Amino acid sequence: MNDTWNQVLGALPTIFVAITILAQFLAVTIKRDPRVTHAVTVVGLNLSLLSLIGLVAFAPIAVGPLFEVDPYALFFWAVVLIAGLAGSTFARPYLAGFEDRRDEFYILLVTSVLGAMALIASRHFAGLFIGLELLSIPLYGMIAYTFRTRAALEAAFKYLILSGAASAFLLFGMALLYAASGQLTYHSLSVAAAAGLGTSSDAWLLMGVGMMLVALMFKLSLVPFHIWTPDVYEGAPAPVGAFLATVSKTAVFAVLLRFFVVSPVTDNTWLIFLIGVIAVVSMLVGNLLALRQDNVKRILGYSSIAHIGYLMTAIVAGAPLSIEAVAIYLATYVGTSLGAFGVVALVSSPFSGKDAAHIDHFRGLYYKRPVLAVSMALMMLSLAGIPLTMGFIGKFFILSVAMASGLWWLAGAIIIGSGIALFYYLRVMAVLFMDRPASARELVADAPGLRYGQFIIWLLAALTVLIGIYPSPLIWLASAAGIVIPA
Amino acid sequence: MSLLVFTLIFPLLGAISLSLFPRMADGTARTIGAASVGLSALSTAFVALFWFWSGGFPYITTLWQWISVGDFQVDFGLYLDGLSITMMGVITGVGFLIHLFAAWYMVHDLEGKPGMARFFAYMNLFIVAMLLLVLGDNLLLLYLGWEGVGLCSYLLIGYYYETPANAWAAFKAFLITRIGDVFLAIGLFLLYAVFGTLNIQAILHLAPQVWSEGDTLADIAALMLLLGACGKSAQLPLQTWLADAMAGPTPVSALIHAATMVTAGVYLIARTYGIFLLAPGIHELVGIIGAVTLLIAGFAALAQTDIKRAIAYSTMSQIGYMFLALGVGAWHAAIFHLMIHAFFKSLLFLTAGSVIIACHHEQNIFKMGGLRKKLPFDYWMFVIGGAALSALPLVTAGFYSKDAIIWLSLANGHAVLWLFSIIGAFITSVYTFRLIFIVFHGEQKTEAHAGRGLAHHVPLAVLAVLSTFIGALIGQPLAGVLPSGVVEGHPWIELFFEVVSSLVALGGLAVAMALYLGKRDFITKSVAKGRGAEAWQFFHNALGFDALYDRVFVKPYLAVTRAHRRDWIEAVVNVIPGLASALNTGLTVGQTGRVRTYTMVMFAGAAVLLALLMFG
Amino acid sequence: MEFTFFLAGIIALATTLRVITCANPVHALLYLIMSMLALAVDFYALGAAFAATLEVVVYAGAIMVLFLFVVMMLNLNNETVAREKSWMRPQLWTGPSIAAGLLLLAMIWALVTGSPASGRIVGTELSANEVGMALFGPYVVVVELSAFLLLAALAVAAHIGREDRDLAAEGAEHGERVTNHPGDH
Amino acid sequence: MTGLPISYGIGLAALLFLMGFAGLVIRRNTLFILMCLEIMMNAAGLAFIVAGAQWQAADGNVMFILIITVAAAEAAIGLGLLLQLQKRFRTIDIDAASEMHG
Repeated sequence: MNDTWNQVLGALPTIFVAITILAQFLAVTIKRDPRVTHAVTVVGLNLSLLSLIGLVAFAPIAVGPLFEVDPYALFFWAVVLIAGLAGSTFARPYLAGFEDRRDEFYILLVTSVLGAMALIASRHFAGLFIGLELLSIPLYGMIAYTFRTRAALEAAFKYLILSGAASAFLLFGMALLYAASGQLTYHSLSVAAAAGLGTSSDAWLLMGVGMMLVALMFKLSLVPFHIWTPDVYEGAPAPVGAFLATVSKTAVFAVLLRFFVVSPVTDNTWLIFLIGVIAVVSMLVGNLLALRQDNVKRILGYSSIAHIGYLMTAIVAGAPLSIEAVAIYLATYVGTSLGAFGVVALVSSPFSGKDAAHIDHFRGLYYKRPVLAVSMALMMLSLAGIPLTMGFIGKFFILSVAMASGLWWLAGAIIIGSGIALFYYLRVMAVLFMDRPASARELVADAPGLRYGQFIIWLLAALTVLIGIYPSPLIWLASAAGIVIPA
Repeated sequence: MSLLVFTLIFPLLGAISLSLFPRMADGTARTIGAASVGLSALSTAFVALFWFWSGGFPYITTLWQWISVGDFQVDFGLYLDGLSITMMGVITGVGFLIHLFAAWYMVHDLEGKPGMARFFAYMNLFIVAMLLLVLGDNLLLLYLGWEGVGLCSYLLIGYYYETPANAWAAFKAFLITRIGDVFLAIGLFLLYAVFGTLNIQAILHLAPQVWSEGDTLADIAALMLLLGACGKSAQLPLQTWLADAMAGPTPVSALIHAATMVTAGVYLIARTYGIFLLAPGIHELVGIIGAVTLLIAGFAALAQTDIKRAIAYSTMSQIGYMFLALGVGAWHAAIFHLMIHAFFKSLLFLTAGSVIIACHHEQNIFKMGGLRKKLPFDYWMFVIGGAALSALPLVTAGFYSKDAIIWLSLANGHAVLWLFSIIGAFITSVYTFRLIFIVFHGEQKTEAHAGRGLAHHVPLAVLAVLSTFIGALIGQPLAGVLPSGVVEGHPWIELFFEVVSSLVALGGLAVAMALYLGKRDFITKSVAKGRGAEAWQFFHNALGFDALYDRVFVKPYLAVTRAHRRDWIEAVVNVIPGLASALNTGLTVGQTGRVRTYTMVMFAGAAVLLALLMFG
Repeated sequence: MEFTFFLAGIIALATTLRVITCANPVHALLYLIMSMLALAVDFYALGAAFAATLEVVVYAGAIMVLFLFVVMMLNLNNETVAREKSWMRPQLWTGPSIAAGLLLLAMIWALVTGSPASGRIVGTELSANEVGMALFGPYVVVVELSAFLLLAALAVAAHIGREDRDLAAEGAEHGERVTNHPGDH
Repeated sequence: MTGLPISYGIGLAALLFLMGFAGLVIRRNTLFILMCLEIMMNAAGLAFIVAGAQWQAADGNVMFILIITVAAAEAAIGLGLLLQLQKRFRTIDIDAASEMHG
């Protein structure tokens, strides 16, 4: 009995999120009002965040054989909860102009967050699979939420088909691993392997890990599975772009890293080398594709390919520092992407057909909405990794991990990639402060909930600088976010 | 001692709020801009008070650890000692007075055009960066401040960017100081490579243990630091940008290009003096550079027609004195002159700004004249500042600071440098009073309306008081921070040479009176044609350094680039952007938007990856 | 058991091949259902009777019927079949075939060389009871999550399925509404 | 040694999986694409059943049930999108939905 309560305690943040979903459904049945649904979302996710703080003292807790609530999970739970909160707040003014029901959006968003949380804590293939699908299925709906614009529909369709194929790869890979070992938890795979099923380089295990990697790399949009990214980012409503770039990427990367740390079936030099090659190609291809792009959402999409490429360095390095580096990099990247997409969302608010995503839409934003423009400029600097922004801290940690492990070719690729990236980030930044053409899209300032969105942007901008000059708290948190390897 | 942080925070908050709300009312912008620096000055005063009270020991405030990965760690630490206290006093004290004056000046300079908030945002940001430069306890923070002040200087020189010439001046300043910055960066890397730390005190502590005197690496490190300092402080051979930098608003010239930023080079050399002591050759070179610059700039100042350019050349010349002092080991004297110079030079600049506004944006001194009667206040301010600059004996602050340098250069056995400095003193006196006589005496040539208001009078008056012997009473707690460099000589000999230099200064005044007070026939005739005109032109162009650089660097560079426009080197260089662009095009072709292309790429990618995994 | 497995397996492969090559959507669907039934037989042969039931009831029964409904709504005709045929030019097959061949080669290599290849399946029956015990034992959290997954799918399908005429019917039901719509440019 | 070699079972699943993927790439009709997705998911399910039979544990069946759940959800959403596609683009040719590119 005691043990059951302990597990409930560990699952408390997810229970809060689940209750939020039910409360949203209930609220929708009683009366449809986006204000109420959004309020329920905010309260529920904040309660979950609060319960995280309480859990710190009790972690790690194993919730059944499927989930492990360790400090690592708590850290990334906090990241996705915050990103979910920000995403829902950006959606409020954005959807104010949407000519249809708006409440479902929040329901889907919270469900997706629940999936992300399950994914982060999973240590078992069933948890991984269901978490990933629980993350993805509401996302199809969110991407297609404004389905009367053809772009959103097209984006949703592309994502659904490719994501479905990726899921099949994931499952087949898992099945191979299960067939070879009879085990479904990450850590027990090698136990079985060592007990007479060949070595960790056994072809079945390698094939299984490879097929799982295809699926996870697809979700992370690494080359050559990156090709959907810009279209989906462009077509999806801007708040969904923010969600996709942050929650989805964080959760999938978190589970990928956990799998690589916990499960020794990934201990294969050749596999790691191939991942390194993919990382390098992703850094270069992502940045090169963004080079002459005129659509800000596509620029962010392409740049996310490169950023995840940088992150893969940590997996290749596998050094003890790499968990800390990944935690820092992902937290800073999430903050920055949220800010950038948030500005796009708020500039496009309220929704009226296509988003304001062309680079010309941002011309002279400084003279209309100085706070948004300065924040956007800060985000671009942070994405480019300029010192005194938090993006620099993340990049610095990744670089130092690469160098500490002697991966000079990866470090070189990071530097070359960042050099290319500087060009397009600064281009976006410069446009913000240019003179405004007469034909510029006019901004509407009276969408309900706009000031909450703006408040979040302020907060993120302040955080970008604050962490840039005073990163110690983040570094401390990240260094505490250790993965528990079950015995 | 956490008060120290407030000196940084107030101007930082000012800069942030001013840049976030560019459309705020002008009055609000002025208030925020000036008040933030005022509060910073107040905190500095408290910091100084507590510091003296607690015994005046060097003090380190490590705010936090900025980056720490493995062995490499950089703290966000502030280091407080006599030298940084002195610099802080100058930056926030003089800085506040200049901000106060700017609150008056910019109203008249902008005449209702937008841009007030932008101006004060840059100015406040400059104060932050400059404070960071002098307070940072490690070279990385110092470099951050160093680049920060360079950026603000660039932005403020080009403040009136609608005029292309101003934008070019800003660009030139940025480019030339950048050359110095690159050398400085190399120097920093070198120091880090040798000592494994960026902490300044640690480096100074380790340097004598690692290097013996005259070590080649020490020479290189010192040379790199010196070149960096030369760029920032407009010393030979990187001096040409300063005169053009006068394109910025006059308070900018006073703050950045007279009182604070251009003295950063002096601060840098003083801060890292231990390295220069280990590199005697380079240390000698510091003095020589200072001596040559002070003469060249002095001659140039003699033949300027623009009031601000004249003062700018005099600034170069005075910083030359500081370098000279550093070079001869008169460390205290250099910092003392730095402070005094900040007082009287900002007084001169601000008064010049007041005159320029009074004469409706007229900067040509030959179109002024006789302003003594219309602008009595400005006149007396300029005379006090000019007297301090010329180091007229006993009553002016400049006398005490400059004569210390002149005397110590001789006392430390540098007779040639002494000769340079005494000639420089004579020229200083001549060009200063030439300026005063042409602008304020003679016949009146233009209408003038005197500036009014406390924001106009108070800063000038305070600076005027500080430019007299009262300013020289301000002591500097440099003992223990820097070697004093004072040599015990016979008091009578010292007195004799002080009298000599006083007479030289007075002689310069007399010559200026003879040439410019009254009819000016002699000087007008002698520069009208022939040799005199050539010489005038030569001096006017600051001994032709711009033309020289144009001929030696710019023209050949352009010729080389022209010659290589289509050859294989160019082709190789072009490969990088060309390749990036071509790759971009090639990769973008793959983004067809068709789902079947996407599935095919994914399919092929998976097949190749898994096949490689199996068969690799 | 082996014989049943091979026979049903061959049927499944053949019908699946017809699914991806067939021009008529209704025929393709029927082939797909046949393939699934054949797989259900395979499941049974492998001793997973419960899974075989689910395959028939849920997959072939429910999901495929859903497809059939949609085919009926799309109102397909002979024209569609002709167009479908014209889309399947042989040159389209080369790329996918090469990729599929490469992948197949890699998989066969893995299956043959890997040490678990020697494993044998006896085909002992696994009762529904055992599956249920597992499902509501260690996997109970995943079952709960699946419930949320279905709930989300329901919400998505309900939202995406909305018609433009639904909007008019609802009118001013919504709480907040922006009155002025900024145009693009 | 009696019984069915496990590699045969997995091999059958792999063949089905590849057929599904090939069809996914080749077909232009969205309906067929969704069917091919079902084939791939089903193949993965078969692989789990085969593996579960080898270890004689319920885990494989549990995974199969999860796969069915997800496949049903994806099919429902996919078909919903398909209907919207038909309405907005007037065709179910997947190549029509290629307005965003570059």
